[in-house]
Amino acid sequence: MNFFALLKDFLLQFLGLFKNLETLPVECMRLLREFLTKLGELCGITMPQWALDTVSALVLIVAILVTFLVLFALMSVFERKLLARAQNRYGPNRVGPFGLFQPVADGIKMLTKEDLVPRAADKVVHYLAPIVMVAPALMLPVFLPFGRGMVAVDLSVGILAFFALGAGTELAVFMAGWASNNKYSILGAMRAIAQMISYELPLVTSALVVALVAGTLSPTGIAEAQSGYFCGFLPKWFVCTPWGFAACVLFYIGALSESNRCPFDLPEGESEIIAGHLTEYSGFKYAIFFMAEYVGMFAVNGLLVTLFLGGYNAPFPFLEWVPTWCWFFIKLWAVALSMVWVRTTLPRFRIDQMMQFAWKFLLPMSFVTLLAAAAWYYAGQGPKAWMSPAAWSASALIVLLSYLLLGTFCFTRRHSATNRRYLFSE
Amino acid sequence: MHALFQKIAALPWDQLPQWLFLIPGLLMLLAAFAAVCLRNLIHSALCVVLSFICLGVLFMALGAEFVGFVQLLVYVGAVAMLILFAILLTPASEVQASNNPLSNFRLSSALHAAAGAAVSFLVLAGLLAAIAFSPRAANAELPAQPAAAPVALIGENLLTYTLLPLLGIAVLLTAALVGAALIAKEDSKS
Amino acid sequence: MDNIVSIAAVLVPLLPLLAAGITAFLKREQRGLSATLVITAQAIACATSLYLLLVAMCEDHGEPGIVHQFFNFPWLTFGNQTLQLGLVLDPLSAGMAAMVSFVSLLIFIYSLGYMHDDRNFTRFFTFLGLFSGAMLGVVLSNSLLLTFVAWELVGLASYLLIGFWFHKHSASAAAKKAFLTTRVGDMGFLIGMFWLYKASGTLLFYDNGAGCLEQTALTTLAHTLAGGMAVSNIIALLIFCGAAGKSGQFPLHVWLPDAMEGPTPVSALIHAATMVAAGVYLVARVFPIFTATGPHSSALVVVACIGAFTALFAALIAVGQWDIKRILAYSTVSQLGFMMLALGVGSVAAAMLHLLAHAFFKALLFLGAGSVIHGVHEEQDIRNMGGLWRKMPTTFLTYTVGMLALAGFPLFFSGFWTKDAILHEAHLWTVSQAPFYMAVAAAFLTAFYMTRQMMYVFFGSYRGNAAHPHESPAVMTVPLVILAAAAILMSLPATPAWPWYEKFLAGHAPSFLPAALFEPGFLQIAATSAAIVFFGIGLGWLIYGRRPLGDTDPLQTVAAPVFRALTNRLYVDEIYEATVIRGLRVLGRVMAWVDRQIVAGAVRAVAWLSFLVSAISNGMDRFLINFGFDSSCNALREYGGGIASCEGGRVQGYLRVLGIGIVVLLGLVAWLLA
Amino acid sequence: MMLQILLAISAALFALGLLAALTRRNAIMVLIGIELMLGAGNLNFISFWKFSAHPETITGVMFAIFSIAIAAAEAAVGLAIVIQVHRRLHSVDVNEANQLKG
Repeated sequence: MNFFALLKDFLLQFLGLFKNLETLPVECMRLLREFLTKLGELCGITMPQWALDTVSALVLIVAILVTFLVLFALMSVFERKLLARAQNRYGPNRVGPFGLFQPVADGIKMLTKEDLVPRAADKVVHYLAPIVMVAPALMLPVFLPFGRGMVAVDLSVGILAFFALGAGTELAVFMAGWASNNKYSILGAMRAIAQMISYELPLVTSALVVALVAGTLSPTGIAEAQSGYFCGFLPKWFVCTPWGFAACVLFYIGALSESNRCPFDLPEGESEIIAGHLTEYSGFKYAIFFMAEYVGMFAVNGLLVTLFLGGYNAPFPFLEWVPTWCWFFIKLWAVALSMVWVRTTLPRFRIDQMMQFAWKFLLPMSFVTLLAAAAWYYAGQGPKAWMSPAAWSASALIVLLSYLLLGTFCFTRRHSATNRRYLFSE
Repeated sequence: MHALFQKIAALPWDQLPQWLFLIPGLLMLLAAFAAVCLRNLIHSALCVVLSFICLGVLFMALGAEFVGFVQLLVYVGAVAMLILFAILLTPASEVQASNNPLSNFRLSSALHAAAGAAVSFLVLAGLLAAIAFSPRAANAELPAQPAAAPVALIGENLLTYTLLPLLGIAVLLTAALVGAALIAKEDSKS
Repeated sequence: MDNIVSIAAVLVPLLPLLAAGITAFLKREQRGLSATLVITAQAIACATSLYLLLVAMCEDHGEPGIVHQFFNFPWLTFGNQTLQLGLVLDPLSAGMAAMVSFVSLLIFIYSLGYMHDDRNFTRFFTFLGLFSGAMLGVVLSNSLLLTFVAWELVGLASYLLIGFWFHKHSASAAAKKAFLTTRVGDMGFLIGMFWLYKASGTLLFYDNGAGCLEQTALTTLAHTLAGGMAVSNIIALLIFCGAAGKSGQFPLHVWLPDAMEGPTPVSALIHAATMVAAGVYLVARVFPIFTATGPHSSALVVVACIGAFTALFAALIAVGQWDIKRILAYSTVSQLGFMMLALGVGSVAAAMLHLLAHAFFKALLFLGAGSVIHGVHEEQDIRNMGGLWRKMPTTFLTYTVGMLALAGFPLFFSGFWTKDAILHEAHLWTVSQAPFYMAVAAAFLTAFYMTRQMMYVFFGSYRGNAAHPHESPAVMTVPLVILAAAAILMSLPATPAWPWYEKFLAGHAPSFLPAALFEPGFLQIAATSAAIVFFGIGLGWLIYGRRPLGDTDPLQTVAAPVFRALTNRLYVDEIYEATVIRGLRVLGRVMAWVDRQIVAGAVRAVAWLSFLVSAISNGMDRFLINFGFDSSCNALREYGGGIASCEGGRVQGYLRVLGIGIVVLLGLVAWLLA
Repeated sequence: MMLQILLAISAALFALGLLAALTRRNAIMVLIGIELMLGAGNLNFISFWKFSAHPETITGVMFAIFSIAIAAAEAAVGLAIVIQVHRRLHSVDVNEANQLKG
C-alpha cells in the first residue's frame, strides 16, 4: 500500500462520514488518528500515544480557534449591521456581498496601522497585556460541549476551570491600564476591575445553582442532565424552572457585564474616560483586545447555553434530527444577538447605580436562587422534581417573594441625585 | 548522527509526561526569584502572579486539578487583584524617603538585606539537606493507583470528615471579610 | 365546675384587679380612661357574677343538699405537700358575689359624680378596682389561704381609701388606726389558719370530701382536744377574731367610726355594704367549723354574746353623735352585731339575709348622706343642717326609704323582715334569752336615733352657713333611686311567706308558704318588733320633731352626764389609750433601751474586734507582702526592660529569628535521628 | 527521586518567600513573601498526597484547599491593615510601624 492509496482510502471514508452529520466532527477526529497510525505503519514506526494525542490536540486547537475567530468576525459585522438597522442606517455594505467581508478589510487595516507605544509606558507590561488578555479568552471554549460527545477537554471541574481562566482577564485589564501610564487608562482599568469583581460573584453563584441541581461541575454532565423531556415534549432545560429562570437572568446580566457590553460598558465609556484601558492601544494590539472581548463573550454565552438553555439538546422531540452541534451554535447565536439587541436598547449605567445593582440586588438574589434550587431539589426528591408540584411551587415562591422584596428595597429612590458618588472617576 | 538519533529514540519517552511538571515548577521558581529581586512593585506583583499560575499548573500536573483551579481562581482572581489594588492605594510605597534615619543609612540597609539573605539561605540549605538525607523521600514510590481527587469525593469529604473545619473556614472568611472592610474603612474624622 | 363556669369565676375577681393594675400606670390626667376602664371591668364582673348566681340557682334541682362547685389549682409545692388555691361557687358565695359586684358597680358610678373635682380621681378608681377585685376574691375563694390573701388585700384597699385624703391629718390617722386595729384581729385569723392547716392538713374548703369544711375533717377537728377544748372551737374563735376585727365587733369596733374620714362612696361601699360584712361572710363560710361540736358550741355562744352586746352598745353610742356619717357608722356596727347574733344563734340564712338587705339600705343611707354633704358644701354636722327636704327632694325621699328600712318599719321595708327573722331566731335560742332582749333594745334605739337624725337633717329650718343647699346631679341620684328600690324589693325573698333565700342557701327548692305569716311565734315577734319601732319613731318625733332644734340636744338637758358619755363614745378610745397604747409605749421604751445598751454594745465590740484584726492584717500587708512584692516588681521591671529591647517592633527581625529557629530545629531533629 | 525534586522545588519556593519577607521593607512585599511560603506549603501537601500509600483518602488535597482559603483571608486582612497603616503613617515600611516597641 502506498501513501496515495492510503490517502484515497481515507478521503472516501471521510466523504462517507457526511451521511451522519450528528457524529461528523467526532468521527473526523477518529479518522485522523487512524490515518496517522496507518501512516506510521507505512513508514515502519509505531506511533506513540503521546504523539497521537499531541497532533489531535493541535488539530482540535486549530479547529476551535478557527471556529471562534469566524464567529468573532461574523459577530462584528452582524453587530454593526444590526446596530445600523436599529438606528435606521444601512451599516457596512461595501465589502463583499452585503458587506460580509468587512472583517477582512478591518483586519487588514488594523494590521497595517502603526503600533504606538507611549514613551512613558512600561513597555514590557504594555506589550504583554494583550497577550494575557487573549490567551485565557481563547482557552475558554475548550471546556464547552459543542455537541453530544464533542468536548475538547472533558474536565470534571470544567466550570471551575472556566471561571479560573476567566479571572485572567482582570489581570490583563490591570496590566493594560497601569502600563499605559495614563490617568484615563488607570481609571478605566480600576472601573473595569471593580465591575468584573462585583459581577463575577453573581455570575459564579448562579452557575453554582446549576451545579447544585445537576450534581456535577462538568459542563458535559450538566448538558446531559438537561436532555430529555417532561410531559413528553417540553424541554427539560434549567431555564424552564423558576430557580433556573432567575439564575439564567442573573447569569445573563453577569455575562453582559463580564464582557463589558452595553449597558455595562463603563470601562470603555468613550464619553467619560475616552476608551478606558484601551486608550493607549492601537493597531493590532487593539484588535487583539477587541477579539479577546468578543471571543470571551462567545465563551460565556456558550457557558450560558450549556448551563441553562439545555446545551446541545434539541428543544422538542420532533426537532431531534437536527445535529446537536447545530443546536448549540443556533442557541449561541440567539444569545449573542440578544446581547446586540440589549445594546441597541438600553443606555449606559451610572457607576454607582451599577455597583449598587450588583451588590444590593444581584448578589442577594443569586443566593436566593441557590436556596430556591435547594428547595426544588429537596421538595422534589432530586431528579423527580420536574413532575413535583411541591418543588415547583416552593422554588417559585422563594424566587418571587425575594424578587419582590429585594426589588422593593433596592430600587426605591432613597439616595437621589444629591448623594452621588462616582467611584474612580474623581 | 544515526547513533544519536537511536540514543534519543531509546530514551524513556513514555515517561515524559510525568516529568512535564518540571516546566511549571522551574518557571515558578524563576518568577518567584524575579519577584523578590525586581525593584518595581507592580512588576514584582505580576511576577508573583505568574508564579502563582505556575503553582496552579503544577498542582494540576500532579493530579490535583481541583486544587489547581482553586489556586488559579483564588490567587489570580482575588489575591493578585487585592495586592495590585493595595499597591495602587498606597502611593510611594516603594521605600525611598523614610523618616527612620536608620533605614536611610545605606550600610544598615545592606546589612539588613544581607542578614535576611543569609537566614533564608540557611533555611534553604537546611531544608535541602533534610530532603536529601531523608530516606523516606528518597524511597518514595508512586502508588500503583495514580493519585486522583475527583470533585465528588472532595465534596463528600468536605461535608463529612472536614465538616467542622469547613464551618470554621466559613466563619473565618466571613470574619475576615467584615474585618478587612472595617479596617480599611476610612476614619470618619479624617 | 365545668370550664366556662370556672373561667367566669376566675374572671369575676380578676377583671377589676386587672383594670386596677392598668389604671395604676395611667397618668393623673387620664381621668376618663381610668374611670371607663374600672367601671367597664366592674360591669362585666357584675354581669358575670349574675351569671354565676344563675348557674348556682339552676344547679340544685333534683337531690336536696347544697351543691358546692369548686375549681382548685396547685399554687405552691414544697416537699411532698402542695398548697392549693381555688374558687368555689355555691349559694352563699354566688349571692354574696352578686350583691358585692352590683353594689360596687352602683357606687363606682356614684363616685363619678362625687369625686368629680378631685385631683386624684385616677388614683381613686385604681383603689376602687383593687378593692372590688379583692373583695370578690374573698367571696369566691375556696381556700382559707386565698381568703386570707384577699382579706389582707381588702384591708390594704380599705387603708388606702380611708387615707385617700392623706393630707388631712385625721384621715391618715384614721387609716392607720383602721389598719392596726384590724391587724389585731387578723393575727387571730392567721393563727387559726395555721392551726387549721396543722389539724386538718388542708386549707381548701371543699375538695371532694377532703376539704376542711367537709365531714372527715370536721369530725377530726371536733374530736381533737387542746387544753380541754375541741380544736374546732378554738380555731373557730381565732377565725372569729379576724371577723370581729373586720366587722367592727365590740372590742375592735373603734376603727370603724373613724374610717368615715374617707370619701363618702368609700364609706358606703367598704364601711357599710361590703367589706365590713366580710367578717360576717367569713363566719358564715366557715360555719361548719363553728358547729362541728354541735349547734350550741362554745364558739357560737361567744359569737352570739358579742354580737348582741355590740348591737346594743353601738346603738347607744349612735344616739349621742353629731356627725351624720358617724351616726351611720355606729348604726353599721350595731347592725353587724345583729348579724353576728344571728350567726351565733345558728341561723346563717337570717344573718346573710340581713347582710344583703343591710348592704343595700346602708349603702343607700351613706350615699344619701354623701348627697346631703355634697349639697350643703362638705358640712357633716347635723346641727348645721335642717329643712333640706324641700331643697333635695330626691335625696330626701330615698333617704327616708333607707331610714325606714334600717329602723325596721313594718311590712314594706326589707329591714323589718330581716331584723324580724333575727329576733325570731334569737328568741328561739335555748341557751339564753339575754341576747334577745339586748337585740330588742337595740332595735328600739335604732328607730330612735334614725328619727333623730331625720329630724335634724331634713326637717325644721335650715341652720347651716353654706348659702344654697342644692340637689345632687343625676349621676348621684340615680344610684340612690336604684338602691331605694332594691331596699324595698329585698323584703320579698325575706318574708317567711316566701323564704326563697333560706331555701336557696339550704339547697332546697323554693316554696310559697303564706301560712308562715300567721304562725303565732312569728306574729308575736313581728308585733313586738313593730311596736318597738313605732315606739322608737314616736319617741324620736316627740323629742325632736315638735320644736325648733338648736346646738344642744334635748336629751342633754335631761341627763347631761349620760349624753356626754355617749358623745364621747363611752370612752372606749380613752380606755385603750390609757391601757393598751400606754403599755405598748412602755414596752417600746424597754425595747429601745435593750437595743441601745445591749445589742449596740455587742455590735460595737464586734466592730472593735474587726478593727483590731484589720490593723494586724494591715501590718502584715505593709511589712511582709508589700516588701516582697515591691522588690520582685522592681526586679521584673529592670529585667523586663532588657528583654523588651529585643521587641523592637521590627517584624522582619522576628521573622529572622524564626528562620534561625527553623534551622536549629532541623539540626536538632537531624541530630536526634542520627 | 521525583518526590525529592518536588520537595526541593517547594523548599526553594519557601526560601524565596522567606527572602522576600526578610529583605524587602515594603509591607506588601512581606505579605507576598508569606503568600509564597504558604504556596510552598501547599505544594508539599500535594506532593506528599501524590506519593502517599493511600491517595484515595484525599487528606493532602483537603489540607491544601483549607490552606488556600485561609491564605485568602489572611491576604485580605493583611492588605487592609497595610492600607490603614499607610493612612496613619504615610508609609508602608514595616520598620516604621514600631510605635508599640518596649
